[in-house]
Amino acid sequence: MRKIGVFVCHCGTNIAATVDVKAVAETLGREPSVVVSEDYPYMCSESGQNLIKDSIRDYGLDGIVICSCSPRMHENTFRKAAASAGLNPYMVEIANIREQCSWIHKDKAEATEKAILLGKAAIAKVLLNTPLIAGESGVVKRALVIGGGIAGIQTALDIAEAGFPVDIVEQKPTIGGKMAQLDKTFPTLDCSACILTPKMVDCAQNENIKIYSYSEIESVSGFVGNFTVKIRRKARYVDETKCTGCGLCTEKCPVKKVPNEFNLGLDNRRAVYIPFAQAVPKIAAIDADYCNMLKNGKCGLCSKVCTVGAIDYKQEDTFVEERYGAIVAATGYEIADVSRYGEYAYNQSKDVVTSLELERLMNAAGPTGGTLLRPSDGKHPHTIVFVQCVGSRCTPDKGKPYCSKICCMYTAKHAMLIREKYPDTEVYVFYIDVRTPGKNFDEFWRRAVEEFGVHYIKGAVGKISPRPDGTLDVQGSDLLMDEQLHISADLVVLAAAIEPSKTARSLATMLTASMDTNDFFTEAHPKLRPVESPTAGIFLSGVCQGPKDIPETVAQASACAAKVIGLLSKDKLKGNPCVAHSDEMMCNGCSNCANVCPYGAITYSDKEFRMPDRTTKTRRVAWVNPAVCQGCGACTVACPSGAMDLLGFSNSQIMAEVDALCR
Amino acid sequence: MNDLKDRVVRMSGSRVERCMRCGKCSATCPSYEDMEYHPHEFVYLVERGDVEKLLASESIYKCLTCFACVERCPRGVEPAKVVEAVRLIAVREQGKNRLKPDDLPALTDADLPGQALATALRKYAK
Amino acid sequence: MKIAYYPGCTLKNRARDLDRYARETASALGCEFEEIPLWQCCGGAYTSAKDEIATKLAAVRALAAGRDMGGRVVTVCSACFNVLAQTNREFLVNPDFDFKVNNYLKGDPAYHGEASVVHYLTLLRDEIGFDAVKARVTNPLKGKKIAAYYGCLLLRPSEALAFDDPEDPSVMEDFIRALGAEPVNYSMRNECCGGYLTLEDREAAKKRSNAVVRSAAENGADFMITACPLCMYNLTKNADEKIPVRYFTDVLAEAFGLKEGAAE
Amino acid sequence: MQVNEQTGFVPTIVAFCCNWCSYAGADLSGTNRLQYPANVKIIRVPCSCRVNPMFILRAFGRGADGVILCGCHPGDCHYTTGNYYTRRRMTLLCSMLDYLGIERKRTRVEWVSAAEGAKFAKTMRSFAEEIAALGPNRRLEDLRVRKSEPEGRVPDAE
Amino acid sequence: MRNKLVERAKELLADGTVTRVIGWKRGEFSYDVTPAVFETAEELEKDFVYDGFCGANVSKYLIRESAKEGKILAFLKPCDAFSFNQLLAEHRIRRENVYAVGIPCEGMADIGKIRSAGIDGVTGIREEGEEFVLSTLYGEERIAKKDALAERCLVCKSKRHPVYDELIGEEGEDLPDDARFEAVDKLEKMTAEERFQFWRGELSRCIRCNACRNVCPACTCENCVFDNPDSGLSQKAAADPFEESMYHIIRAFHVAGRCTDCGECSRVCPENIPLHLLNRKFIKDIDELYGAYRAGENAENKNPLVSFREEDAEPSVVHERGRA
Repeated sequence: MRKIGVFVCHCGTNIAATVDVKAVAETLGREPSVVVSEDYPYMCSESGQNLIKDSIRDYGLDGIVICSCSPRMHENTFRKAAASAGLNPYMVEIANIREQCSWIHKDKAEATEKAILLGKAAIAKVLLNTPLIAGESGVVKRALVIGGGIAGIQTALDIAEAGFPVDIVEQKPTIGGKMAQLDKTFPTLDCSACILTPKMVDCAQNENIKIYSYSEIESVSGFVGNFTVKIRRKARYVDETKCTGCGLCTEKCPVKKVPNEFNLGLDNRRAVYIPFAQAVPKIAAIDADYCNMLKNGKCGLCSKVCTVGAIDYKQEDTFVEERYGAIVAATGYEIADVSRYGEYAYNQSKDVVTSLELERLMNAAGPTGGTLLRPSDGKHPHTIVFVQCVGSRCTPDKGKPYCSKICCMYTAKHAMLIREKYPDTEVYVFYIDVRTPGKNFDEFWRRAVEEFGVHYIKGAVGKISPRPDGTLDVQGSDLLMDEQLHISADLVVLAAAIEPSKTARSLATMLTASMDTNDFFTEAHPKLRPVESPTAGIFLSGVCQGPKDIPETVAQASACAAKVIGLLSKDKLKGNPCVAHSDEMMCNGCSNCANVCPYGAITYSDKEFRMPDRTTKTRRVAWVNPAVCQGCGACTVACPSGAMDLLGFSNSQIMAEVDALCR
Repeated sequence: MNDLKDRVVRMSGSRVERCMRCGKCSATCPSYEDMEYHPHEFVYLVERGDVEKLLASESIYKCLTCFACVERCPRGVEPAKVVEAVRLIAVREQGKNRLKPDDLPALTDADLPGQALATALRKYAK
Repeated sequence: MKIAYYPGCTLKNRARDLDRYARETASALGCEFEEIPLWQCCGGAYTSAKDEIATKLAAVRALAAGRDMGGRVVTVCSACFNVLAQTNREFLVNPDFDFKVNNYLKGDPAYHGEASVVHYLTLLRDEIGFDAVKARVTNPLKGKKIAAYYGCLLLRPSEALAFDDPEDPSVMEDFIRALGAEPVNYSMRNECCGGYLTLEDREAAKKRSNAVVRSAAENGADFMITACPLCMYNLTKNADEKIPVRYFTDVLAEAFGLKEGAAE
Repeated sequence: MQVNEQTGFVPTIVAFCCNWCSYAGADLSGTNRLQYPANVKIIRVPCSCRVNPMFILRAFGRGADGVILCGCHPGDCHYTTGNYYTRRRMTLLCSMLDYLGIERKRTRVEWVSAAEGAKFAKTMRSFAEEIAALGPNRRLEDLRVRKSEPEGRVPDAE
Repeated sequence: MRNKLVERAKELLADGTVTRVIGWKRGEFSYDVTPAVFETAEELEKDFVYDGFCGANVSKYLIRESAKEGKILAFLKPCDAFSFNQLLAEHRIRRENVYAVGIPCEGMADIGKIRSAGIDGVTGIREEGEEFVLSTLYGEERIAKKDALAERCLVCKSKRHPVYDELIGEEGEDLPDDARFEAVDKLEKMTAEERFQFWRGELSRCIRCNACRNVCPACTCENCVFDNPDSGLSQKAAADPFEESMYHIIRAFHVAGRCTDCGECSRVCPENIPLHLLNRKFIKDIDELYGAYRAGENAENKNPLVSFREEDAEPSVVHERGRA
C-alpha cells in the first residue's frame, strides 16, 4: 500500500473562511492509504513547503495531495518542493479547493463536503500516479530555411552570424525572391536591388550558409531538434562547380522566345539563362521545356561555347539528405490570378498590368530599361489608372477575404515615382480605403497627393473597356462626388491580391505544420508566439505567415532567427513527460492514432514478437516519439484497442477520479 | 426594429451588412446617371433602415436588372436584388401600380416584342 | 436527338424568324425541337424576390414538362432562357422555394429541379459542336465582320445560368467563326441594351442602346447578332447609329443555305 | 447545492474540463466569485479530446446524474485540432444515448474559453438546474436483476 | 456456382498462385456453415460449399491467415469484400498474401425464418428465381426469398466488390440505402421512453457470450478492452447491470466509422438481439452529419471519427434534431 500525505492549505482566509480546513484534513486523514494529513495557513510559503518536504522524508511518502488553489497557480511550486525532498514531482496531485470550491460557495458545510470529495478524488488519482521523468533529446546544430526571398535570407544571415550552420533551399535558380524584382521600396524610395543584392552576396560568402538553389523539399521526418530532410536538387544541366556565370551560353543559345519569368513574361529569355545579372548563385540553368538539345537532341551550341565545359545534358535530379535541429518556412507569396475578374480586361489588353508587372516596367534592369512604356505599343502612357483591392477583401467565393496589406503603400510609391519622372502624366488611384499604418507611411501617401498631385478617387472601377484607338475606357465611381465617371487611360495597374505560395500547403503537410483556410501558416499564438508554428521546431518567416511589407518581413525574419538560435543553443531538450505511449502488445497497427495526431508524433514499424508457443510473429505497431508528443490525448480515444494511454492522465487515473466523485 | 428593412432583407435575401462601401456596384451600373439613389446608396440606406426615401424615389424604376452589380460585387451583396425588393414593396401597395394595362397602347409600337410588355408589367405592376 | 423546346411568346409573333430558323437549322443538324405542349409565357423577367412564387409557376410547369420529355429544355430567346434557368436553380439552392412552389402545384406532379435548361447556343457548343456546324455550312459568311451581342440575360447571374464567362464570353464568337465570318470583339457586348426601360423611360434606354451600338460600330462591325427580341428592338429602334441587327438563327440559316434568296 | 425542491433529489454532476480553456474558465469564475452549485465536480484533462466516451459511461454507471464536457472553442484548441475530434465523438455519443432512450439532456458539451468565467458559471448553473429537474439517472437496467430490487432504482455499485 | 468456385480454386492451387483457399465448409447441419481453410483439391471437392447458408464473413480470418507464409485464395462476397477492404485500411491484413476473388451473392437465408415458416430438418438449399428450394428430411420445400432472406440481405447495401484481384460472375452495383435505415428511423421516431423500453427489453436478454464481438470483422483487436484487466472495462462478471448495456454501447462506439454493416453480430446472437441497429444508428448519423461514408469503400478513406471539418455540427444538433 502506498503512503500518501495530504496537505490542506488555508490560503489565509481565502479557503479557511468557507471551508472547514481542519475537518477536511481530519476526514482525508482517515482515508486508507493516507499516513499524514496536515493543514497550514499558507502551504505555498517557504515554511509551508518545508512542512511538505519534512513529511515526505519523515513518513517516506510515495505521493502527496495538496488541497489548495488551482494547479494552474502552484502545481509547479509543489512539484519542485517534492523533487527537492526526493519525491518524483509527478507524484503530486492538487485538489482545487479555492477557485473551484471556497470562492464559489457560501455555505460552509456544503463547501467542506465538496472539498473533502475533491480531496478524495485527488487521492484516488495519486494512488495510480507513476513517477515520470521528462525525456531528453539532443539538438542537431544546423538550421534549414525553406525559401530564399528576403525573409529566408535575413533569417539565414542572422542564424549564421550567431555561429550556426544554415542551409537555404530555394526552388528558383537564384535566391532573391520577389524583392529582387522590385524597383524601389517604400517609404524611403531606395533601390530594392541596391539593398537586397549585398545581402544575397553575404549569403553566398558566409561560410555558415549553404545555398541549395533550384531545389525542393522532398520529404521531412523527425522532430524538434532532430529533423531529417530530403532535398531534391533539380537538374539544371549545368555543372555548378564549373560554371563561372560568364553568360556566354545565354548569348549564343538559339532559342530566343522563352517567356522570361523574372520579367513576368513581359519579354523573352533564352533556353539557357541566368535569371538576372546579380543572381546568387550566378550559375546558368537550362530550361528543359525549351532546350532543343534536351527536347530532340539537336543543337548543343551552349556546350560548344562553354569554355569550362560546364554544360551537362545528361544531368539528372539528385537528392541530398541532411539533419536539422530547426526548420524555417519562408515560402513567401505569389500574385493572385486577376484574370478571373474579367471586368478589368486583364486578359483582353496588354495595357492592363499588375503592380508587380509595373515594377518590372519601371526597373532599369527590366524589359524597357526603366523607361515606362506601354506593353502594347511601346509608347509613353499619359494617363494611368490604379485600381486598388483587386481580389483582396472579398467574400471567399469572390477572392481573398483578407487585406493584402502592401498595396496601398506600393501604389502610392508607383504613383509618386511616375509623377516625378513623367510630370506630364496624370495618375488616378481608385481606392476603397487608404491603409497606411506604419512608420512614415501615412506621411508617404500624403506626399503622393500633396506634393506629386496624384488624384485619389474614393470609389471603385466597374469596367475597363479596351477601345479601338488603343485607349482603355475606365468606368468608375466617385463616391464622394456621387458620380460615375469615365477616364480614358493608356495604362491600368491592378493592385492584385497576394496569396501564399502554391507550394506552401504540401510543405505544411510534410512539416505537420498547421495552416489557415487561406493557406497561410498558423502561428503558435497569434500574439505571444508569432514566429513559431504550433509544431515544435518549425518556425515562420515572412509572408508565408500573413501579408506583410519588407520592413515587417525583415523584423519577423530576425525574430524568427532569434527563436531558432535559442533552440540551437541548447544541447538537450527537455520534454513534457505527460505524453502518450502505446502498449505494443495491444497495438493493432490500425493508424487511427497517427491520423488524429496533430504533431506527427506517431510512427509505425513492423516488429517481431515472440509468441507463447515460441513462434515469432511480425506485427505493425505504433510508437510515440516523446520528444514530439505534446500530450493532448486525442490518440488515446482514437485507439480502438486501448493500447494508447496518456502518462499523467491515464485511463485508470481518470476513471478513479470519476469513481471517487460519483460515489 | 425596422419592419421595412426586414422586409427588404427578407425578400431580397441580400446580405446588406456585408457591404464594405467600395462603390463597385455604382461604378458598374448602366443606369447610374438616371438614378437619384445609386446602387451603393440603396444598400447603405437599407442597412441604415431608411427605406422610405427609396420607396419615394424614381430610382426604383430605373434599375435594368442587368445584374452587372450582382456579378461584380466583391462582397456578394447583390444590390440589384435590393432594388427589386424595394420596388416590389412600392408597387404592391394598393393602387401604386407604376404601369397599368391601359397605359400600354400609348407606349407600344408595331415592333415592340411581347416580351417587353410582359417584363415591364412584371417589373412595374402587381 | 430530340429535345423539349420552349419557344416563348415573342417567338410566336414578333420574332417568328427566330423560332422558325432555330427549328430548321437544328433539324439540319439532326436535332428535333419538340415543342412543349400548352406552354405559358415565362413572364419575360425573373423576379428575384424570395416571396414571388406565383409568377414563377409558368416557368416551373415548362420545366416539369421538360423533365418528362427527356430531361432538358432548350430555349432560343435570352429572356426565356434566363427565367427558366434561374427558376430551376432556385429549386437546387432554396428548399423553401421548392416547398412553396409544390404547395401551389398541388394537383400537378411535384417538381424539384430535375430538368436542365440549355440555350440553343450552348447546345451548339457543347453537344452538336461547332465543328459539326462548320461542316454543315454551305454558304460561308466570308469576310463578314459580325459583332456578337450577348446583353445581360444570357450571362448573368452567371452562377445560376452557367452559360459562359460573364465578363469575357466566347460562345457567340466561336459560333461566328464556325459560319466562316470574323467576330468583332467590343467591350459593350455584355452590357445592357436598355431592356424594358424603353417603355418607362425611352430616353434612358436610348443611352444604353447607343453605347452598345457605338462600341460595335467603332470596332468595325458589319452587323450585329443577338438572341433576344427585346435587344433586337432596342438596338434597332433606339440607337441613333444604325447597324443591322439580326438574330443568330437567321444568320445560321443563311450559312446553311436555308434562307430563300440566300446571302447578300 | 442544487436540489430538486419537490423531491429533495440532490444530483451528482461530473464536469470534464480541458486544462487550457475550460479549467482556466472555471478558475476565472472562482476568481470573480461567480457561484454555481456545489454538486458540480470538475475533472481536469489536458484536452477535451482526452475524454473517452467510456469515461462518461463510467460516470453514469457509477451514479452520476449528469455529465458535462467543456473544451476550448472549435478553432482555438491548444492542440490545434483536438476539440474537432471531440465534437464528432460527443455528437455521436449523445445521439446514441438519446437513441437508447437516456434523456438527452443528461449529457452536454460546451465550449468555454479561459476568458469566459461568467459563461462557465452560468452554464454550470443551468446544467445543474436541468439535471435536478430531470431527477435521478435512469439506467439501462437489466430486467433479470430488477425482479429482486425495489421499484425503480438500482443499487449503486460499490 | 459452387462448382465454378471449386474449379477456379483448384486451378489456382495447381499453378501455385496460392497455397491455401478460404471458403465455407458445412458443419453438423447443412445450415451450419463456417469459414474454413482448404489446402488440397481433394479437400475442396469434399467439403467446399457455397450456397444460401454461406452468410459467414470470411474477412476476419484473413488477419490470421495472411500473416502466415504463402498466398491464400479468399472468396469474398460483396459484404466480405467491404470488410476486407476496411481491414486493409487498418493494416490488419497483408494484402500481398491474399488473392481476393470477388464472388456474387444473391442474399443469404436465415434459418430462423425458415424454421418459423414451419420447415424443419433442412439438409440442403438452392436458389430458383425468387425462391429458395430446400431439401429436407421430409422432402422438398419451397419458400419465397423475401420470407427467408436474412434481414441484412433484404436491405442489401451493395452487390459490388470494392476490392478484388479477380471477379467471378457479373459485377453488381451499389443499392439504394432507403430500406436499410427504416428500422433505425422507426426507433428515432419513438418517444425516448419507448426507445428506452425497447432497448431495455432487448439488451436485458444479453448473456455476454461475446459471440457478437468474436464474429465481428471490425473487432479484431490484439487484446480486446473487455478482456484487459487494466482497461477498467473488463467485466468478467458485470459489477452492475448497467454495464451489460454499456458493453454494447462501447462495442458499437469502438466500431463506429469502421463497421461495414455486414450484419454478422445480429446473425450470431443466440438471443436474437438486433445489435446491427446500434451500428446502423452510427452509420446513419455519420452519413447525415459528416457526409455519406461507407467503411471499406476504399482502403485510403479516413474513418470519419479520425477526421473533421471546421464547420461540423455541434453536439447540440442531437437535441435540435429531436425537436424537429
